[in-house]
Amino acid sequence: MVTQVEVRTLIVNGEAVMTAAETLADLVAERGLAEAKVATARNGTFVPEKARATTPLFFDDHIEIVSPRHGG
Amino acid sequence: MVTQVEVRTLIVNGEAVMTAAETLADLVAERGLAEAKVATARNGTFVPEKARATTPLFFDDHIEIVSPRHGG
Amino acid sequence: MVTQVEVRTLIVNGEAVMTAAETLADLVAERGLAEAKVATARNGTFVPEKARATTPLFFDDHIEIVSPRHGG
Amino acid sequence: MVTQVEVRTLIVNGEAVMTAAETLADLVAERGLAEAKVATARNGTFVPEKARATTPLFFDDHIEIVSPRHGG
Amino acid sequence: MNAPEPTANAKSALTLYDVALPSRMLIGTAQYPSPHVLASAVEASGAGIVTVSLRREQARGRMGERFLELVGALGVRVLPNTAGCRTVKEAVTTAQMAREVFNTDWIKLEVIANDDTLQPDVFGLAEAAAVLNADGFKVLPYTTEDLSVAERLLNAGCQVLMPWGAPIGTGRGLANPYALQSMRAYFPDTPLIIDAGIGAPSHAAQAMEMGFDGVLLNTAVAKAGDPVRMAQAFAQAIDAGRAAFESGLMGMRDMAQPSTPVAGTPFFDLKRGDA
Amino acid sequence: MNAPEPTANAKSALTLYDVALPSRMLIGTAQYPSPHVLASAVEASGAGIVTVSLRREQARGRMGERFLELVGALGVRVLPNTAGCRTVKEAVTTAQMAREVFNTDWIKLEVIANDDTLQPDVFGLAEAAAVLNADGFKVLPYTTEDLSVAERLLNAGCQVLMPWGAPIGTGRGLANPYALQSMRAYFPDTPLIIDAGIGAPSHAAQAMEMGFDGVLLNTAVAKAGDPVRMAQAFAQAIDAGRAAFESGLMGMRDMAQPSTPVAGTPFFDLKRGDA
Amino acid sequence: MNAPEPTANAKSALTLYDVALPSRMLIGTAQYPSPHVLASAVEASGAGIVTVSLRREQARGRMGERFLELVGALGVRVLPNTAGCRTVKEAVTTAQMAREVFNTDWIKLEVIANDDTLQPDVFGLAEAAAVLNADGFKVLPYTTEDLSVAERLLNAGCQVLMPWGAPIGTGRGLANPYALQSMRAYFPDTPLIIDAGIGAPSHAAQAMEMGFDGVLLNTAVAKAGDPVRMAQAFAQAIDAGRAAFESGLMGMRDMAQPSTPVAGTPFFDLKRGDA
Amino acid sequence: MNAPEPTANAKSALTLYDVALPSRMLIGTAQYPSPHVLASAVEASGAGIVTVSLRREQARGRMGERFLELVGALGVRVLPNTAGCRTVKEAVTTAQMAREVFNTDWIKLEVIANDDTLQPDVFGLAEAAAVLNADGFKVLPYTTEDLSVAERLLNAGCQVLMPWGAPIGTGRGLANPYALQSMRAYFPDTPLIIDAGIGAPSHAAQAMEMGFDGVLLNTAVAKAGDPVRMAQAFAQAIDAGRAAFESGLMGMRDMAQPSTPVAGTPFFDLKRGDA
Repeated sequence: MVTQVEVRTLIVNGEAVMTAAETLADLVAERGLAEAKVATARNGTFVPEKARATTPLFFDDHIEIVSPRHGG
Repeated sequence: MVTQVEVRTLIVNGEAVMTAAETLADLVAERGLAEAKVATARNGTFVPEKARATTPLFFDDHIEIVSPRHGG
Repeated sequence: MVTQVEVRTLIVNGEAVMTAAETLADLVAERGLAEAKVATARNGTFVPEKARATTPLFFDDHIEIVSPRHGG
Repeated sequence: MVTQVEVRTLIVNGEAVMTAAETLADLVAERGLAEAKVATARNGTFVPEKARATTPLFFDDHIEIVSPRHGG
Repeated sequence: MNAPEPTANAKSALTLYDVALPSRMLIGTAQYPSPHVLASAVEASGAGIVTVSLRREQARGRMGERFLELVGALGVRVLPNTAGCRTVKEAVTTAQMAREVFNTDWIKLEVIANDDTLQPDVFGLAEAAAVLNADGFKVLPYTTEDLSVAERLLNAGCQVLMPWGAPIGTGRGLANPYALQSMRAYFPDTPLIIDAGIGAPSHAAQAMEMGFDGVLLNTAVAKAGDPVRMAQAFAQAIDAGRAAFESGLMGMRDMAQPSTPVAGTPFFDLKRGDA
Repeated sequence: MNAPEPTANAKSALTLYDVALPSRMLIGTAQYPSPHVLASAVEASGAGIVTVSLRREQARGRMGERFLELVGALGVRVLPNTAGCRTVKEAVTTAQMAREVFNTDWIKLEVIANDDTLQPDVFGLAEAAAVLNADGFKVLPYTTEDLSVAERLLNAGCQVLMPWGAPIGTGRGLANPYALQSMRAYFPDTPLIIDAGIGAPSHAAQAMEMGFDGVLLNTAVAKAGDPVRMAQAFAQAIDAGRAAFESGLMGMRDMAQPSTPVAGTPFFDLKRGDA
Repeated sequence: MNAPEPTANAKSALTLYDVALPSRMLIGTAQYPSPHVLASAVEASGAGIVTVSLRREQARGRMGERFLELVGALGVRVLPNTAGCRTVKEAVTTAQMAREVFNTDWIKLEVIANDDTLQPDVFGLAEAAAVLNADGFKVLPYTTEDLSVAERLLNAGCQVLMPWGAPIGTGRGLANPYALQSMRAYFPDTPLIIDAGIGAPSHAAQAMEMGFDGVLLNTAVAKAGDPVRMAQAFAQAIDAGRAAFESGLMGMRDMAQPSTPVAGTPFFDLKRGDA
Repeated sequence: MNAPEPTANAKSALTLYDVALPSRMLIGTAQYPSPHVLASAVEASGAGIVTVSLRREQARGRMGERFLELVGALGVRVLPNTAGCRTVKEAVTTAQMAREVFNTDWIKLEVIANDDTLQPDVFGLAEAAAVLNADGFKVLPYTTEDLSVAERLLNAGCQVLMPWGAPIGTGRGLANPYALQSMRAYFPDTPLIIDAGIGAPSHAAQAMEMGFDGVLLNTAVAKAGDPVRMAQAFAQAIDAGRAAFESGLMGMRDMAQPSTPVAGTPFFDLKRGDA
C-alpha cells in the first residue's frame, strides 16, 4: 500500500518552500530546528512552541521562524 | 385662565441660569441675541442656527453661546 | 643723647600707615611678618626677600605685602 | 656721440623686469600707465603719484603698481 | 531706485486649498494693545489670512459683532481656530460653530495636550482632523514636527500642515531645526506653515530659508513695543527668507575662503622673501 | 496698500564718520558672475557703501579703469580694503595707495593672521590702525569680538568697528552670539558692523536684532544662485532686523502661554466636570 | 582590569519595573567587529541590560544559539527589541516570540514610521503598548519627546519611557534639549531613558545632568575605533552626569564672576590712582 | 574611598613643561565652603595641579601659612595665578612674588581687560608673557581662542596655552566650539587646556572629545551642592572625554541608520505584500 504524501508550497521566512510537513512542528523539525532556540509565527500571529504540533499548515501560509540575534 | 410656565435650571456658558425658555431659540432670544452673530452648542454638540427653534431644553443642559473673538 | 626717629607715611596694602621703619625688612618685621610666608613689592616692583634689608623706604612709597591664598 | 643707457633689473609686481627707466615715473610710462588709475610703492613704501618722477630706481628694487579691483 | 520691490514675490505666492494668497505670512489677532493697532499691524504685515477664535458671548453679542466688523474691514480671509480645546468633541463642535459664524469651512485645528507646553494632543488631533475632513472642512492642523503624525493628518485629508517652531508664546524660534528640516524633506509637496514659537524676524527668515511655505505668528507682533512696525519687520523677513530659499543659498564651509581675489595681491613676493 | 515701505527706516539710517548712509547694508564687489550682475546686485541691495580692493595692474590698466567706471556708475561710496595684507607695513602702504587711487580716506583695514581662518592678526591690526588714524585715515577695522582689541582700536582713533560673524567665506552666521552680545553691550555708542561669515538673511537679521548697526557681506550674495534677488533678500532682512530691534522684541519664555484668550473658552465647565 | 565599578553609585542605582539595576547605562549588542569585542565592551560598560533582537533563523539555529550563549555568559538582563517592525501586529507578534525565546516579559517596543528618520509611529506605538501591557509584558517603549504620546503610553501601563535623543544611528546627541527638559519636568517620577542618537560621552553626560534616568546606546560604542574603551568612556560619562545632577550643578550666568577672591587684590589702590 | 585612580590613563597622562601629570584635570582652590571640603574635592578630582593666588596678608601671615599647609598636604603641584591684574607690571610683579612664596617658576598668567567678561587683555597678556618667559618663568597663559594671540604667546616662549571656554564663572561651557576646534587643528602639538567657563561635566567631556589636552575649572566644583562628588564627576567626565577622543568617535550622520541588523527582519515579505 502506498501512502500518498501531500506537498504544499509555503512561504517560510520570506521564501517559497515545498514541504510535506503537515504541522508547524513538522516544519520546524524538517528544518532541523526541533531542539533549537527558535520562535514561530503563522500568518503574522505568534504560535507558541507548545501549539506548533496542533497548528496545521495550508497552501501559501506565511511562516516565520526566528532566532536570537544582536540588536540595538 | 392662567398659563403655567415651567422654569428650568440650565448651565449657560458655564453658569447656572433659571429660564422659562423651552427651546434653544427661546433662550438665545431671551438673552437678546436673536439677531446676533453667535453660534450654539447643546451638551457639547453643535446646534445650527436653523435647528435652534426645534431644539428643546431640559434640566441641567449645558449650553454654549459663543461669538467671534480675537485669536492666535 | 636722644636718637631722633623719623616717622614716615607709607601706603601699605592700600592703607596709609605711619612707621619708623627705615627699610622694607624693618617694615615687614614691624608687622610681625619676619618669619612669615610673604612676598613684597615696592611701588609696583618686586622686592625679593634678600633685598628687603637694603630697600629703603620713602614718604608715600606704595608697599605690597602678600601671602598665599586660594585662587582659581 | 653715443648715449649709454643703463639697464636695471627690478622686481615689478613680483616679476623680474629689465628696464632702462631711471625713475618710477619712467617705469610707469614705459608700461603704458602714465594716464592710468594706478598707485605705486617702492620697496614696500607708498610713492604718491607726484613723487614718482623724483623717485629713482635701483637694482633689485621691489615695485608695486596696482589698480582698482573688486573686493570683499 | 534701489528699494526692494515688495511685489517681486507675487509669482511665488502661497496657495492653500486652491486659494491663492498674497503673502506667506499669517497673523493672529489676539493680544494687541488696541483694535486700531491690531488693524494697522495686520495691514502692515500684508498677511492674507488672520486667525480668529470663538469665545463665550459677552455684552449681548456686541463684542463679537464689533470684532467681526473690524476683521471684515481688513479685507482678508479669516481662519478660525479651536484654541483651548482639549478633546476631539470640543474641537469638532468648536469648528462647526466657527463655520457657521465666520462663514468659512477653513479651520485651524488645535487639540491641546497640556498647559505647560500647549503642545498638540496628537491622538486627538488626528481623530478630530478625520472627523472634520469628513464633514467638509478644510483643516489646517497645528501639529508638531512628528512625521508619523503628519502622515496620519495627510491621510485624513489635510492638505496643509502647521508644525510648531516652539511652544506657543515662548518666542524661542525653531527649537528643533534638524527635525523640521527632515519634515520639509519628507513632505516636499505639502504646504507646511510654521505656527507658534516664532519670536523674532530672524526666526521667521530661517524657517523660510529652510523651505517652509509660510509662517503664522501672533505674540511676537502683538506684544512688541511697536506692533505695527514689528508686523512689517516680520513681513520683510519672511519675504527675505523665501527669496533666499528660491535664490539658492551658499553652503556653509568649515574653512575660511577669501572674498577678495587672491591673484594679484600686492607684496606677495616680499612675503615669500620674508618667510 | 500694505507693502512694507523701504523708506520707513530713513530716520534711523546709519551714520559712520559723520557720513549719513541710506542703508545699514554694506556689500562687497567680488566673486559675481558678471559685472552686470554685480551692478544689479548692488543696486538691489540698496547699499550705500561697496568694498573694493587693489590688485596688481593688468592689461595696461584697462581692467582697473573699467572696474572704476562700473563702481562709479553705482553712485555709492567705495570702501577700499587691505585684503590679503599680513603685516602692518603692507596694510599701511596698501591703504595709502588706495587713498590715492580711490580718492577716499576711508579704509577697511584687514591684517590677516593665517589662511585657515583669515582671522585678524589683532596685534598688526591695532598697530596699523594707529598708524593710519595718525595719517588721517577713517579706519573701519575688520576685527573679532575681542573687547580688549576693540578698546585698543577705539583708543587708536577708530570710530567704527567691524567684528566678524564667522570666518570670511564660511557662511556660518554668528559663531559666538554670546560674545557678540557682550560686545554690543560693552560699546553701546560705537557703530558696530558685522563683517564676514554671514551666509543667510536670517543671520543678518539676527545680528540686527541684537543691536548691531549694520552688516557687511559679499560671498553670500555673489555666490547665490540668483545674486540680485539674494541682495534684495539681505536688504529686507537687515531692515527687518533693525526694525525689530527698534520696535522692542518680546522676551523668550520657557513655558508656553496661549495667544488666544483663555477667558471665555467654551466647554470650560464641562472639562472641569470631566476631570 | 579597568572596568568601572557598578557599585559606586549603588545608592542611586536605577530601578525599572521593580528590578534594581547596577548601572544607568543600557547597551545594544549590534554592529561590533567581533563577538569578543562585544562581550568586552558590554563588560566595560558595566551595563545591567543589553538589547537583543529576533531575526530569521540561519544555519539551522546555530547562529541564534551561539548568540544566546554569548549573551548568557555576560550575566546581564536581556531586553529584546522589536526593531524593524512597522505595524502593531508585527510588533506584538515579535514581542510574543521574543518572550518565548528570551524567556523575559520585558520588551523594548519599536514601531517604526519610516526609513529616513526611523522615528516611532506614535499611533502604532501607543496601540501596541496597550496590547502588550494587557498581555502581561513590561514595555519599554522607544518614543519621542512628545508629551501627549508619553501620557498615552503611561496610561496604557508603561512604567518606563525611552525618548530619543536624535534619530537612531545619527550620533547627533540631544536634538531638542529644550523639549526633553520639558518632558523631564512634566514626568518627574517616571523613569526616562534616553534611547538613540547619542554619539559621544558628552551627550550622555548632558542627558544625565538634565535628570534623565539612564541612557541606552549602541552605534557610538560598536562603531568606535576602540569599542571597549569607548564603552567604558560612556559608563564614566553617565556616572559623571548623574553625579553632577545629584550634586547640584551651578547655574549659568551671563556676566563673568571672578573665582579668585577680589578682596585683598594687590595693587588695587595703584589702579585707582592710575584711573 | 571612591576617588578615581589617576593611573588609569597613565599612558596618556598630560605632560606640561616636561612635567608628567597624573590627570588631565586642573582645579582651582577658591570658593569652597570649607578647607576640609576643598581638600576632599581636590583629592576626589585626582588633579595633579591646583591653582592658587596671592592676596594682601592678613592676621600676621597666619592665613597664608594655613593655606600653604593645607595645599602642601594635598601632595600636588601648585600653579599660582595673577588673577585680578590689569597691567603688565602688576602681572609681572605678582608672578615674581608668587615665584618666591610658592617656590615655583610656573605661573598662570592672567591680565584682565574688564570686569564684565574678565576676558584677557590680549596685548598685556602677550607682553607680560614675553617678560616672564625671558625671566625664566614657565608661563601658562589664560587666553582666548584667538589664533593670532596664541601665535604671539608661543613665539614669546609659552609651551602651553589655556584658552577660555566661556567667561570666568559663567558656567556656560564652550561658547564658541567652532573656533576652539579651529584652534585645536591649528596647533596640533601644543598642549591646550580649556580654562574657565566650564559649568558641567558634559562641557568638560566635550572639550576633551575635541582633542583638548586638559580642563581647568573651579567655580563649577566649589559652588556645587556637593563639591566633593562634583569634583569626582568632572574627573570622570574628563577621563571619559579623553578616552573617547583616543578611541575614535563615530561621525555624525544626517539620516537615521538602524543599529539592529536589517537582514533577516521578520515579516519583511508581508510588508512588501501590503504595500
